[in-house]
Amino acid sequence: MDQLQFDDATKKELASFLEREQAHARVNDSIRNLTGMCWDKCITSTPGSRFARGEESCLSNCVERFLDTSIYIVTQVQRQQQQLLQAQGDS
Amino acid sequence: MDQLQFDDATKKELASFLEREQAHARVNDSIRNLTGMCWDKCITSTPGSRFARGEESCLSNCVERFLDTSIYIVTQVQRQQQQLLQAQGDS
Amino acid sequence: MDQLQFDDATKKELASFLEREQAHARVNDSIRNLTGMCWDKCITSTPGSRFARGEESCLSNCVERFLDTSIYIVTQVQRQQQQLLQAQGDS
Amino acid sequence: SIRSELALVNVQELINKATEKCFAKCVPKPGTSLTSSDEACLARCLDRYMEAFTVVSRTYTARISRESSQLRGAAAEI
Amino acid sequence: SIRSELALVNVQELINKATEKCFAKCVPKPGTSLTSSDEACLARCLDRYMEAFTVVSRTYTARISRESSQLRGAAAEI
Amino acid sequence: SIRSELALVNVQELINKATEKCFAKCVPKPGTSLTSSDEACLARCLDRYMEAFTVVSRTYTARISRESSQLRGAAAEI
Repeated sequence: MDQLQFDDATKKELASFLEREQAHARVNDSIRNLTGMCWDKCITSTPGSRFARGEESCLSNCVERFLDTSIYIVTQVQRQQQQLLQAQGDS
Repeated sequence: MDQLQFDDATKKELASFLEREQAHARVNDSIRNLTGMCWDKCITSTPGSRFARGEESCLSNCVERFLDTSIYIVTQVQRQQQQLLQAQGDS
Repeated sequence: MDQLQFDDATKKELASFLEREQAHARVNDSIRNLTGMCWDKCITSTPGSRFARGEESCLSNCVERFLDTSIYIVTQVQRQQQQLLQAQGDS
Repeated sequence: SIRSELALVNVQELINKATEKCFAKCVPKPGTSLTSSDEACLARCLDRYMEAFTVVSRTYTARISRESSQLRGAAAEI
Repeated sequence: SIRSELALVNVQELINKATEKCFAKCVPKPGTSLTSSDEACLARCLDRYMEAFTVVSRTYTARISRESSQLRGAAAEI
Repeated sequence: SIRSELALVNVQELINKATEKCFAKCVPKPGTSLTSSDEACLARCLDRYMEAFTVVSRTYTARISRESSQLRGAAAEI
Protein backbone atom coordinates (compact mmCIF):
# COMPACT_ATOMS: atom_id res chain seq x y z
CA MET A 1 0.00 0.00 0.00
CA ASP A 2 2.95 2.29 -0.59
CA GLN A 3 2.41 5.31 -2.78
CA LEU A 4 3.74 4.67 -6.31
CA GLN A 5 5.22 7.46 -8.42
CA PHE A 6 5.08 7.14 -12.21
CA ASP A 7 6.40 9.49 -14.87
CA ASP A 8 3.98 10.71 -17.55
CA ALA A 9 5.02 8.20 -20.24
CA THR A 10 4.51 5.29 -17.83
CA LYS A 11 1.13 6.70 -16.78
CA LYS A 12 -0.01 6.85 -20.41
CA GLU A 13 1.20 3.35 -21.15
CA LEU A 14 -0.54 2.07 -18.03
CA ALA A 15 -3.78 3.81 -18.99
CA SER A 16 -3.79 2.36 -22.50
CA PHE A 17 -2.94 -1.12 -21.12
CA LEU A 18 -5.88 -0.93 -18.72
CA GLU A 19 -8.17 0.31 -21.48
CA ARG A 20 -7.22 -2.60 -23.75
CA GLU A 21 -7.74 -5.09 -20.92
CA GLN A 22 -11.16 -3.60 -20.09
CA ALA A 23 -12.21 -3.80 -23.77
CA HIS A 24 -11.01 -7.41 -23.75
CA ALA A 25 -13.03 -8.14 -20.59
CA ARG A 26 -16.14 -6.57 -22.14
CA VAL A 27 -15.81 -8.81 -25.22
CA ASN A 28 -15.42 -11.85 -22.94
CA ASP A 29 -18.54 -10.83 -21.00
CA SER A 30 -20.53 -10.42 -24.23
CA ILE A 31 -19.45 -13.83 -25.52
CA ARG A 32 -20.31 -15.51 -22.21
CA ASN A 33 -23.72 -13.80 -22.06
CA LEU A 34 -24.48 -14.63 -25.71
CA THR A 35 -23.51 -18.26 -25.07
CA GLY A 36 -26.00 -18.49 -22.20
CA MET A 37 -28.78 -16.75 -24.14
CA CYS A 38 -28.31 -18.68 -27.40
CA TRP A 39 -27.93 -21.96 -25.46
CA ASP A 40 -31.41 -21.42 -23.99
CA LYS A 41 -32.81 -20.52 -27.44
CA CYS A 42 -31.15 -23.28 -29.48
CA ILE A 43 -30.34 -26.28 -27.29
CA THR A 44 -33.74 -27.65 -26.34
CA SER A 45 -33.05 -31.41 -26.46
CA THR A 46 -31.23 -33.48 -23.84
CA PRO A 47 -27.48 -33.09 -24.46
CA GLY A 48 -26.15 -35.86 -26.74
CA SER A 49 -22.63 -36.87 -27.77
CA ARG A 50 -22.85 -34.19 -30.48
CA PHE A 51 -25.20 -31.30 -31.32
CA ALA A 52 -28.64 -32.31 -32.62
CA ARG A 53 -29.57 -31.37 -36.20
CA GLY A 54 -29.77 -27.60 -36.64
CA GLU A 55 -28.45 -26.73 -33.17
CA GLU A 56 -25.00 -25.57 -34.27
CA SER A 57 -26.33 -23.38 -37.11
CA CYS A 58 -28.96 -22.03 -34.72
CA LEU A 59 -26.15 -20.95 -32.37
CA SER A 60 -24.22 -19.01 -35.01
CA ASN A 61 -27.43 -17.55 -36.48
CA CYS A 62 -28.42 -16.52 -32.94
CA VAL A 63 -25.18 -14.55 -32.52
CA GLU A 64 -25.41 -12.92 -35.98
CA ARG A 65 -29.11 -12.00 -35.65
CA PHE A 66 -28.60 -10.67 -32.13
CA LEU A 67 -25.86 -8.36 -33.39
CA ASP A 68 -28.11 -7.35 -36.34
CA THR A 69 -30.87 -6.60 -33.82
CA SER A 70 -28.54 -4.58 -31.64
CA ILE A 71 -27.36 -2.47 -34.60
CA TYR A 72 -30.93 -2.05 -35.89
CA ILE A 73 -32.19 -0.85 -32.51
CA VAL A 74 -29.35 1.61 -31.96
CA THR A 75 -29.95 3.02 -35.48
CA GLN A 76 -33.68 3.40 -34.73
CA VAL A 77 -32.96 5.24 -31.48
CA GLN A 78 -30.53 7.60 -33.24
CA ARG A 79 -33.03 8.28 -36.07
CA GLN A 80 -35.77 9.09 -33.59
CA GLN A 81 -33.47 11.44 -31.68
CA GLN A 82 -32.55 13.24 -34.90
CA GLN A 83 -36.22 13.62 -35.86
CA LEU A 84 -36.87 15.05 -32.42
CA LEU A 85 -34.03 17.56 -32.76
CA GLN A 86 -35.22 18.53 -36.26
CA ALA A 87 -38.80 19.01 -35.03
CA GLN A 88 -37.46 21.26 -32.25
CA GLY A 89 -35.42 23.25 -34.78
CA ASP A 90 -38.46 23.70 -37.09
CA SER A 91 -40.82 25.04 -34.42
CA MET B 1 -3.77 11.26 -10.41
CA ASP B 2 -2.43 14.16 -8.39
CA GLN B 3 -3.54 14.43 -4.79
CA LEU B 4 -6.41 16.92 -4.46
CA GLN B 5 -6.83 19.02 -1.34
CA PHE B 6 -10.34 20.22 -0.40
CA ASP B 7 -11.43 22.38 2.49
CA ASP B 8 -14.18 21.07 4.78
CA ALA B 9 -17.05 23.00 3.16
CA THR B 10 -16.10 21.65 -0.28
CA LYS B 11 -15.82 18.10 1.12
CA LYS B 12 -19.32 18.32 2.57
CA GLU B 13 -20.78 19.71 -0.64
CA LEU B 14 -19.07 16.99 -2.64
CA ALA B 15 -20.36 14.27 -0.30
CA SER B 16 -23.94 15.51 -0.52
CA PHE B 17 -23.68 15.83 -4.32
CA LEU B 18 -22.46 12.22 -4.58
CA GLU B 19 -25.22 11.05 -2.24
CA ARG B 20 -27.90 12.74 -4.36
CA GLU B 21 -26.46 11.26 -7.55
CA GLN B 22 -26.35 7.78 -5.99
CA ALA B 23 -29.97 8.08 -4.86
CA HIS B 24 -30.84 9.20 -8.38
CA ALA B 25 -28.98 6.20 -9.87
CA ARG B 26 -30.83 3.83 -7.50
CA VAL B 27 -34.20 5.24 -8.63
CA ASN B 28 -33.14 4.80 -12.28
CA ASP B 29 -32.11 1.19 -11.57
CA SER B 30 -35.46 0.48 -9.89
CA ILE B 31 -37.43 1.94 -12.80
CA ARG B 32 -35.40 -0.04 -15.34
CA ASN B 33 -35.81 -3.27 -13.38
CA LEU B 34 -39.54 -2.69 -12.87
CA THR B 35 -39.93 -2.00 -16.61
CA GLY B 36 -38.31 -5.35 -17.46
CA MET B 37 -40.32 -7.28 -14.86
CA CYS B 38 -43.70 -5.67 -15.66
CA TRP B 39 -43.03 -6.00 -19.42
CA ASP B 40 -42.71 -9.79 -18.97
CA LYS B 41 -45.86 -9.88 -16.82
CA CYS B 42 -48.09 -7.59 -18.93
CA ILE B 43 -46.95 -7.62 -22.57
CA THR B 44 -47.73 -11.13 -23.75
CA SER B 45 -48.91 -10.43 -27.33
CA THR B 46 -46.73 -9.64 -30.36
CA PRO B 47 -45.89 -5.92 -30.21
CA GLY B 48 -48.41 -3.86 -32.23
CA SER B 49 -48.53 -0.21 -33.26
CA ARG B 50 -50.03 0.54 -29.84
CA PHE B 51 -50.53 -1.36 -26.56
CA ALA B 52 -53.17 -4.13 -26.68
CA ARG B 53 -56.30 -3.71 -24.51
CA GLY B 54 -55.41 -3.78 -20.82
CA GLU B 55 -51.63 -3.78 -21.29
CA GLU B 56 -51.05 -0.16 -20.26
CA SER B 57 -53.21 -0.39 -17.13
CA CYS B 58 -51.52 -3.72 -16.32
CA LEU B 59 -48.15 -1.91 -16.42
CA SER B 60 -49.13 0.81 -13.98
CA ASN B 61 -50.98 -1.67 -11.73
CA CYS B 62 -47.85 -3.84 -11.80
CA VAL B 63 -45.72 -0.96 -10.49
CA GLU B 64 -48.25 0.03 -7.80
CA ARG B 65 -48.86 -3.55 -6.60
CA PHE B 66 -45.14 -4.31 -6.57
CA LEU B 67 -44.55 -1.30 -4.33
CA ASP B 68 -47.52 -2.38 -2.14
CA THR B 69 -45.95 -5.85 -1.93
CA SER B 70 -42.56 -4.43 -1.04
CA ILE B 71 -44.05 -2.29 1.77
CA TYR B 72 -46.20 -5.19 3.02
CA ILE B 73 -43.22 -7.55 3.18
CA VAL B 74 -40.94 -5.09 4.97
CA THR B 75 -43.74 -4.42 7.51
CA GLN B 76 -44.17 -8.17 8.07
CA VAL B 77 -40.44 -8.64 8.65
CA GLN B 78 -40.36 -5.76 11.15
CA ARG B 79 -43.44 -7.10 13.01
CA GLN B 80 -41.86 -10.55 13.30
CA GLN B 81 -38.61 -9.07 14.59
CA GLN B 82 -40.50 -7.08 17.22
CA GLN B 83 -42.43 -10.18 18.33
CA LEU B 84 -39.11 -12.02 18.61
CA LEU B 85 -37.62 -9.23 20.72
CA GLN B 86 -40.74 -9.15 22.95
CA ALA B 87 -40.65 -12.94 23.41
CA GLN B 88 -37.00 -12.67 24.45
CA GLY B 89 -37.88 -9.88 26.91
CA ASP B 90 -40.73 -11.95 28.47
CA SER B 91 -38.66 -15.07 29.10
CA MET C 1 -10.53 11.30 4.08
CA ASP C 2 -7.28 11.83 5.95
CA GLN C 3 -4.38 9.54 5.09
CA LEU C 4 -4.08 6.69 7.62
CA GLN C 5 -0.72 5.24 8.59
CA PHE C 6 -0.58 1.61 9.78
CA ASP C 7 2.38 -0.42 10.95
CA ASP C 8 3.03 -3.78 9.26
CA ALA C 9 1.36 -5.94 11.94
CA THR C 10 -1.83 -3.87 11.71
CA LYS C 11 -1.77 -4.05 7.90
CA LYS C 12 -1.54 -7.85 8.05
CA GLU C 13 -4.35 -8.11 10.58
CA LEU C 14 -6.50 -5.80 8.46
CA ALA C 15 -5.81 -7.81 5.30
CA SER C 16 -6.75 -11.10 6.97
CA PHE C 17 -9.88 -9.52 8.49
CA LEU C 18 -10.97 -8.27 5.04
CA GLU C 19 -10.24 -11.66 3.50
CA ARG C 20 -12.37 -13.46 6.12
CA GLU C 21 -15.22 -10.98 5.60
CA GLN C 22 -15.05 -11.39 1.82
CA ALA C 23 -15.14 -15.18 2.17
CA HIS C 24 -18.13 -14.76 4.48
CA ALA C 25 -19.87 -12.50 1.93
CA ARG C 26 -19.23 -15.06 -0.84
CA VAL C 27 -20.84 -17.82 1.27
CA ASN C 28 -23.83 -15.54 1.93
CA ASP C 29 -24.15 -14.82 -1.81
CA SER C 30 -24.03 -18.54 -2.63
CA ILE C 31 -26.69 -19.36 -0.05
CA ARG C 32 -28.96 -16.58 -1.32
CA ASN C 33 -28.51 -17.63 -4.95
CA LEU C 34 -29.07 -21.32 -4.12
CA THR C 35 -32.24 -20.37 -2.20
CA GLY C 36 -33.63 -18.56 -5.25
CA MET C 37 -32.69 -21.34 -7.67
CA CYS C 38 -33.91 -24.23 -5.49
CA TRP C 39 -37.11 -22.27 -4.65
CA ASP C 40 -37.94 -22.13 -8.38
CA LYS C 41 -37.13 -25.84 -8.78
CA CYS C 42 -38.91 -27.18 -5.68
CA ILE C 43 -41.74 -24.83 -4.64
CA THR C 44 -44.26 -25.14 -7.44
CA SER C 45 -47.53 -24.99 -5.48
CA THR C 46 -49.20 -21.88 -4.02
CA PRO C 47 -47.51 -21.17 -0.67
CA GLY C 48 -49.37 -22.82 2.21
CA SER C 49 -49.03 -22.56 6.00
CA ARG C 50 -46.27 -25.16 5.74
CA PHE C 51 -44.23 -26.80 2.97
CA ALA C 52 -46.16 -29.22 0.74
CA ARG C 53 -45.14 -32.90 0.79
CA GLY C 54 -41.64 -33.37 -0.59
CA GLU C 55 -40.82 -29.68 -0.90
CA GLU C 56 -38.46 -29.50 2.09
CA SER C 57 -36.50 -32.62 1.10
CA CYS C 58 -36.40 -31.31 -2.47
CA LEU C 59 -34.74 -28.12 -1.16
CA SER C 60 -31.97 -29.92 0.72
CA ASN C 61 -31.47 -32.43 -2.13
CA CYS C 62 -31.27 -29.48 -4.51
CA VAL C 63 -28.41 -27.96 -2.51
CA GLU C 64 -26.53 -31.27 -2.15
CA ARG C 65 -26.93 -32.28 -5.82
CA PHE C 66 -25.95 -28.78 -7.00
CA LEU C 67 -22.73 -29.02 -4.99
CA ASP C 68 -22.17 -32.57 -6.36
CA THR C 69 -22.69 -31.19 -9.87
CA SER C 70 -20.30 -28.34 -9.26
CA ILE C 71 -17.57 -30.71 -7.98
CA TYR C 72 -18.21 -33.17 -10.84
CA ILE C 73 -17.91 -30.45 -13.48
CA VAL C 74 -14.73 -28.94 -12.04
CA THR C 75 -13.20 -32.46 -11.91
CA GLN C 76 -14.15 -33.05 -15.56
CA VAL C 77 -12.58 -29.77 -16.63
CA GLN C 78 -9.36 -30.59 -14.77
CA ARG C 79 -9.23 -34.10 -16.27
CA GLN C 80 -9.65 -32.74 -19.78
CA GLN C 81 -6.93 -30.14 -19.22
CA GLN C 82 -4.56 -32.87 -18.00
CA GLN C 83 -5.30 -35.04 -21.05
CA LEU C 84 -4.61 -32.01 -23.23
CA LEU C 85 -1.28 -31.40 -21.51
CA GLN C 86 -0.35 -35.09 -21.80
CA ALA C 87 -1.23 -35.16 -25.50
CA GLN C 88 0.97 -32.11 -26.00
CA GLY C 89 3.82 -33.81 -24.10
CA ASP C 90 3.48 -36.99 -26.21
CA SER C 91 3.62 -35.28 -29.58
CA SER D 1 -19.62 15.46 -15.86
CA ILE D 2 -20.56 12.67 -13.44
CA ARG D 3 -24.23 13.53 -13.89
CA SER D 4 -24.32 13.23 -17.69
CA GLU D 5 -22.20 10.07 -17.54
CA LEU D 6 -24.71 8.46 -15.16
CA ALA D 7 -27.57 9.50 -17.48
CA LEU D 8 -25.72 7.98 -20.44
CA VAL D 9 -25.18 4.70 -18.58
CA ASN D 10 -28.89 4.64 -17.75
CA VAL D 11 -29.90 5.13 -21.41
CA GLN D 12 -27.40 2.52 -22.60
CA GLU D 13 -28.67 -0.06 -20.11
CA LEU D 14 -32.26 0.74 -21.11
CA ILE D 15 -31.39 0.16 -24.79
CA ASN D 16 -29.56 -3.08 -23.91
CA LYS D 17 -32.64 -4.30 -22.04
CA ALA D 18 -34.94 -3.33 -24.93
CA THR D 19 -32.63 -5.17 -27.36
CA GLU D 20 -32.70 -8.31 -25.20
CA LYS D 21 -36.50 -8.28 -24.70
CA CYS D 22 -37.31 -7.46 -28.36
CA PHE D 23 -34.86 -10.06 -29.71
CA ALA D 24 -36.60 -12.65 -27.50
CA LYS D 25 -40.05 -11.56 -28.75
CA CYS D 26 -39.38 -10.85 -32.46
CA VAL D 27 -36.63 -13.36 -33.33
CA PRO D 28 -37.69 -16.62 -31.60
CA LYS D 29 -35.93 -18.78 -34.23
CA PRO D 30 -32.90 -16.93 -35.64
CA GLY D 31 -32.49 -17.62 -39.41
CA THR D 32 -29.82 -16.69 -41.93
CA SER D 33 -30.88 -13.03 -42.00
CA LEU D 34 -33.11 -10.49 -40.26
CA THR D 35 -36.25 -10.38 -42.46
CA SER D 36 -38.16 -7.15 -43.07
CA SER D 37 -41.00 -8.53 -40.94
CA ASP D 38 -38.49 -9.17 -38.11
CA GLU D 39 -37.37 -5.54 -38.44
CA ALA D 40 -40.95 -4.24 -38.44
CA CYS D 41 -41.60 -6.25 -35.26
CA LEU D 42 -38.39 -4.89 -33.67
CA ALA D 43 -39.34 -1.27 -34.50
CA ARG D 44 -42.81 -1.68 -32.92
CA CYS D 45 -41.36 -3.57 -29.96
CA LEU D 46 -38.81 -0.81 -29.32
CA ASP D 47 -41.58 1.84 -29.41
CA ARG D 48 -43.70 -0.21 -26.96
CA TYR D 49 -40.73 -0.83 -24.67
CA MET D 50 -39.93 2.88 -24.46
CA GLU D 51 -43.64 3.58 -23.87
CA ALA D 52 -43.66 0.94 -21.11
CA PHE D 53 -40.61 2.64 -19.57
CA THR D 54 -42.48 5.97 -19.62
CA VAL D 55 -45.59 4.46 -17.98
CA VAL D 56 -43.51 2.73 -15.30
CA SER D 57 -41.42 5.85 -14.70
CA ARG D 58 -44.49 8.10 -14.38
CA THR D 59 -46.32 5.68 -12.05
CA TYR D 60 -43.24 5.12 -9.88
CA THR D 61 -42.40 8.81 -9.55
CA ALA D 62 -46.03 9.76 -8.76
CA ARG D 63 -46.20 7.05 -6.09
CA ILE D 64 -42.92 8.08 -4.45
CA SER D 65 -43.92 11.76 -4.30
CA ARG D 66 -47.38 10.74 -2.91
CA GLU D 67 -45.73 8.63 -0.20
CA SER D 68 -43.23 11.29 0.80
CA SER D 69 -45.91 14.02 1.04
CA GLN D 70 -47.88 11.62 3.30
CA LEU D 71 -44.76 11.16 5.42
CA ARG D 72 -44.33 14.93 5.68
CA GLY D 73 -48.04 15.26 6.59
CA ALA D 74 -47.66 12.59 9.29
CA ALA D 75 -44.55 14.31 10.63
CA ALA D 76 -46.42 17.65 10.83
CA GLU D 77 -49.15 16.07 13.01
CA ILE D 78 -46.69 15.06 15.73
CA SER E 1 -18.75 -1.63 11.44
CA ILE E 2 -17.96 -3.37 8.14
CA ARG E 3 -19.25 -6.65 9.54
CA SER E 4 -22.71 -5.42 10.54
CA GLU E 5 -22.99 -3.47 7.28
CA LEU E 6 -22.32 -6.63 5.27
CA ALA E 7 -24.90 -8.51 7.36
CA LEU E 8 -27.43 -5.73 6.70
CA VAL E 9 -26.78 -5.86 2.95
CA ASN E 10 -27.29 -9.65 3.06
CA VAL E 11 -30.64 -9.31 4.86
CA GLN E 12 -31.79 -6.54 2.51
CA GLU E 13 -30.93 -8.60 -0.57
CA LEU E 14 -32.70 -11.61 0.94
CA ILE E 15 -35.85 -9.51 1.50
CA ASN E 16 -35.61 -8.10 -2.06
CA LYS E 17 -35.41 -11.63 -3.44
CA ALA E 18 -38.35 -12.78 -1.30
CA THR E 19 -40.37 -9.77 -2.50
CA GLU E 20 -39.61 -10.58 -6.14
CA LYS E 21 -40.39 -14.31 -5.82
CA CYS E 22 -43.58 -13.78 -3.77
CA PHE E 23 -44.88 -11.01 -6.04
CA ALA E 24 -44.41 -13.42 -9.00
CA LYS E 25 -46.27 -16.21 -7.14
CA CYS E 26 -49.04 -14.29 -5.35
CA VAL E 27 -49.79 -11.38 -7.74
CA PRO E 28 -49.76 -12.97 -11.22
CA LYS E 29 -52.25 -10.40 -12.59
CA PRO E 30 -51.84 -7.08 -10.78
CA GLY E 31 -55.23 -5.37 -10.23
CA THR E 32 -56.24 -1.99 -8.85
CA SER E 33 -55.37 -2.96 -5.27
CA LEU E 34 -53.69 -5.67 -3.19
CA THR E 35 -56.63 -7.83 -1.99
CA SER E 36 -56.65 -9.41 1.46
CA SER E 37 -56.20 -12.82 -0.18
CA ASP E 38 -53.12 -11.46 -2.01
CA GLU E 39 -51.77 -10.31 1.37
CA ALA E 40 -52.50 -13.66 3.01
CA CYS E 41 -50.63 -15.38 0.16
CA LEU E 42 -47.70 -12.94 0.52
CA ALA E 43 -47.47 -13.54 4.29
CA ARG E 44 -47.38 -17.34 3.83
CA CYS E 45 -44.96 -17.02 0.91
CA LEU E 46 -42.58 -14.86 2.97
CA ASP E 47 -42.65 -17.42 5.81
CA ARG E 48 -41.93 -20.27 3.38
CA TYR E 49 -39.16 -18.27 1.66
CA MET E 50 -37.42 -17.64 4.96
CA GLU E 51 -37.86 -21.31 5.89
CA ALA E 52 -36.37 -22.30 2.50
CA PHE E 53 -33.44 -19.98 3.23
CA THR E 54 -32.92 -21.71 6.58
CA VAL E 55 -33.03 -25.20 5.00
CA VAL E 56 -30.60 -24.20 2.25
CA SER E 57 -28.31 -22.46 4.73
CA ARG E 58 -28.25 -25.45 7.11
CA THR E 59 -27.66 -27.98 4.29
CA TYR E 60 -24.94 -25.86 2.69
CA THR E 61 -23.08 -25.20 5.94
CA ALA E 62 -23.23 -28.86 7.01
CA ARG E 63 -21.89 -29.95 3.62
CA ILE E 64 -19.03 -27.46 3.67
CA SER E 65 -17.95 -28.47 7.17
CA ARG E 66 -18.21 -32.18 6.19
CA GLU E 67 -16.03 -31.60 3.13
CA SER E 68 -13.42 -29.60 4.99
CA SER E 69 -13.10 -32.18 7.78
CA GLN E 70 -12.60 -34.83 5.04
CA LEU E 71 -9.88 -32.64 3.54
CA ARG E 72 -8.22 -32.34 6.95
CA GLY E 73 -8.50 -36.13 7.39
CA ALA E 74 -6.93 -36.70 3.96
CA ALA E 75 -4.14 -34.25 4.78
CA ALA E 76 -3.41 -36.05 8.06
CA GLU E 77 -2.93 -39.37 6.20
CA ILE E 78 -0.13 -38.01 4.06
CA SER F 1 -0.51 -10.48 -13.71
CA ILE F 2 -3.72 -8.56 -14.32
CA ARG F 3 -4.10 -10.28 -17.70
CA SER F 4 -3.96 -13.85 -16.42
CA GLU F 5 -6.21 -12.94 -13.48
CA LEU F 6 -8.86 -11.61 -15.88
CA ALA F 7 -8.55 -14.78 -18.01
CA LEU F 8 -8.98 -16.89 -14.86
CA VAL F 9 -12.11 -14.96 -13.85
CA ASN F 10 -13.51 -15.48 -17.37
CA VAL F 11 -12.92 -19.26 -17.23
CA GLN F 12 -14.39 -19.50 -13.72
CA GLU F 13 -17.52 -17.61 -14.75
CA LEU F 14 -17.84 -19.80 -17.84
CA ILE F 15 -17.65 -22.94 -15.67
CA ASN F 16 -20.19 -21.46 -13.22
CA LYS F 17 -22.58 -20.78 -16.10
CA ALA F 18 -22.07 -24.30 -17.52
CA THR F 19 -22.73 -25.76 -14.04
CA GLU F 20 -25.95 -23.76 -13.70
CA LYS F 21 -27.25 -24.60 -17.21
CA CYS F 22 -26.30 -28.32 -17.01
CA PHE F 23 -27.75 -28.72 -13.49
CA ALA F 24 -31.03 -27.25 -14.84
CA LYS F 25 -31.01 -29.65 -17.83
CA CYS F 26 -29.67 -32.87 -16.28
CA VAL F 27 -31.00 -32.74 -12.68
CA PRO F 28 -34.59 -31.46 -13.03
CA LYS F 29 -35.72 -33.31 -9.87
CA PRO F 30 -32.83 -33.57 -7.41
CA GLY F 31 -32.87 -36.93 -5.59
CA THR F 32 -30.80 -38.38 -2.73
CA SER F 33 -27.71 -38.81 -4.94
CA LEU F 34 -26.29 -37.99 -8.34
CA THR F 35 -26.97 -41.18 -10.40
CA SER F 36 -24.51 -42.40 -13.03
CA SER F 37 -26.99 -41.40 -15.73
CA ASP F 38 -27.09 -37.87 -14.22
CA GLU F 39 -23.30 -37.80 -14.43
CA ALA F 40 -23.27 -39.05 -18.03
CA CYS F 41 -25.75 -36.29 -18.91
CA LEU F 42 -23.61 -33.69 -17.12
CA ALA F 43 -20.44 -34.79 -18.95
CA ARG F 44 -22.15 -34.56 -22.36
CA CYS F 45 -23.80 -31.26 -21.40
CA LEU F 46 -20.45 -29.77 -20.35
CA ASP F 47 -18.88 -30.83 -23.67
CA ARG F 48 -21.78 -29.29 -25.62
CA TYR F 49 -21.68 -26.09 -23.55
CA MET F 50 -17.97 -25.63 -24.23
CA GLU F 51 -18.59 -26.37 -27.93
CA ALA F 52 -21.42 -23.78 -27.92
CA PHE F 53 -19.01 -21.30 -26.35
CA THR F 54 -16.51 -21.99 -29.14
CA VAL F 55 -19.16 -21.54 -31.87
CA VAL F 56 -20.41 -18.29 -30.32
CA SER F 57 -16.88 -17.01 -29.78
CA ARG F 58 -15.81 -17.80 -33.37
CA THR F 59 -18.98 -16.25 -34.88
CA TYR F 60 -18.74 -13.15 -32.70
CA THR F 61 -15.05 -12.55 -33.39
CA ALA F 62 -15.44 -13.07 -37.16
CA ARG F 63 -18.35 -10.62 -37.21
CA ILE F 64 -16.51 -7.94 -35.25
CA SER F 65 -13.42 -8.17 -37.49
CA ARG F 66 -15.68 -8.06 -40.60
CA GLU F 67 -17.44 -4.95 -39.29
CA SER F 68 -14.23 -3.15 -38.37
CA SER F 69 -12.60 -3.84 -41.76
CA GLN F 70 -15.78 -2.42 -43.37
CA LEU F 71 -15.43 0.65 -41.15
CA ARG F 72 -11.79 1.04 -42.19
CA GLY F 73 -12.81 0.60 -45.85
CA ALA F 74 -15.49 3.29 -45.47
CA ALA F 75 -13.00 5.61 -43.79
CA ALA F 76 -10.49 5.10 -46.64
CA GLU F 77 -13.10 6.23 -49.20
CA ILE F 78 -13.54 9.65 -47.60
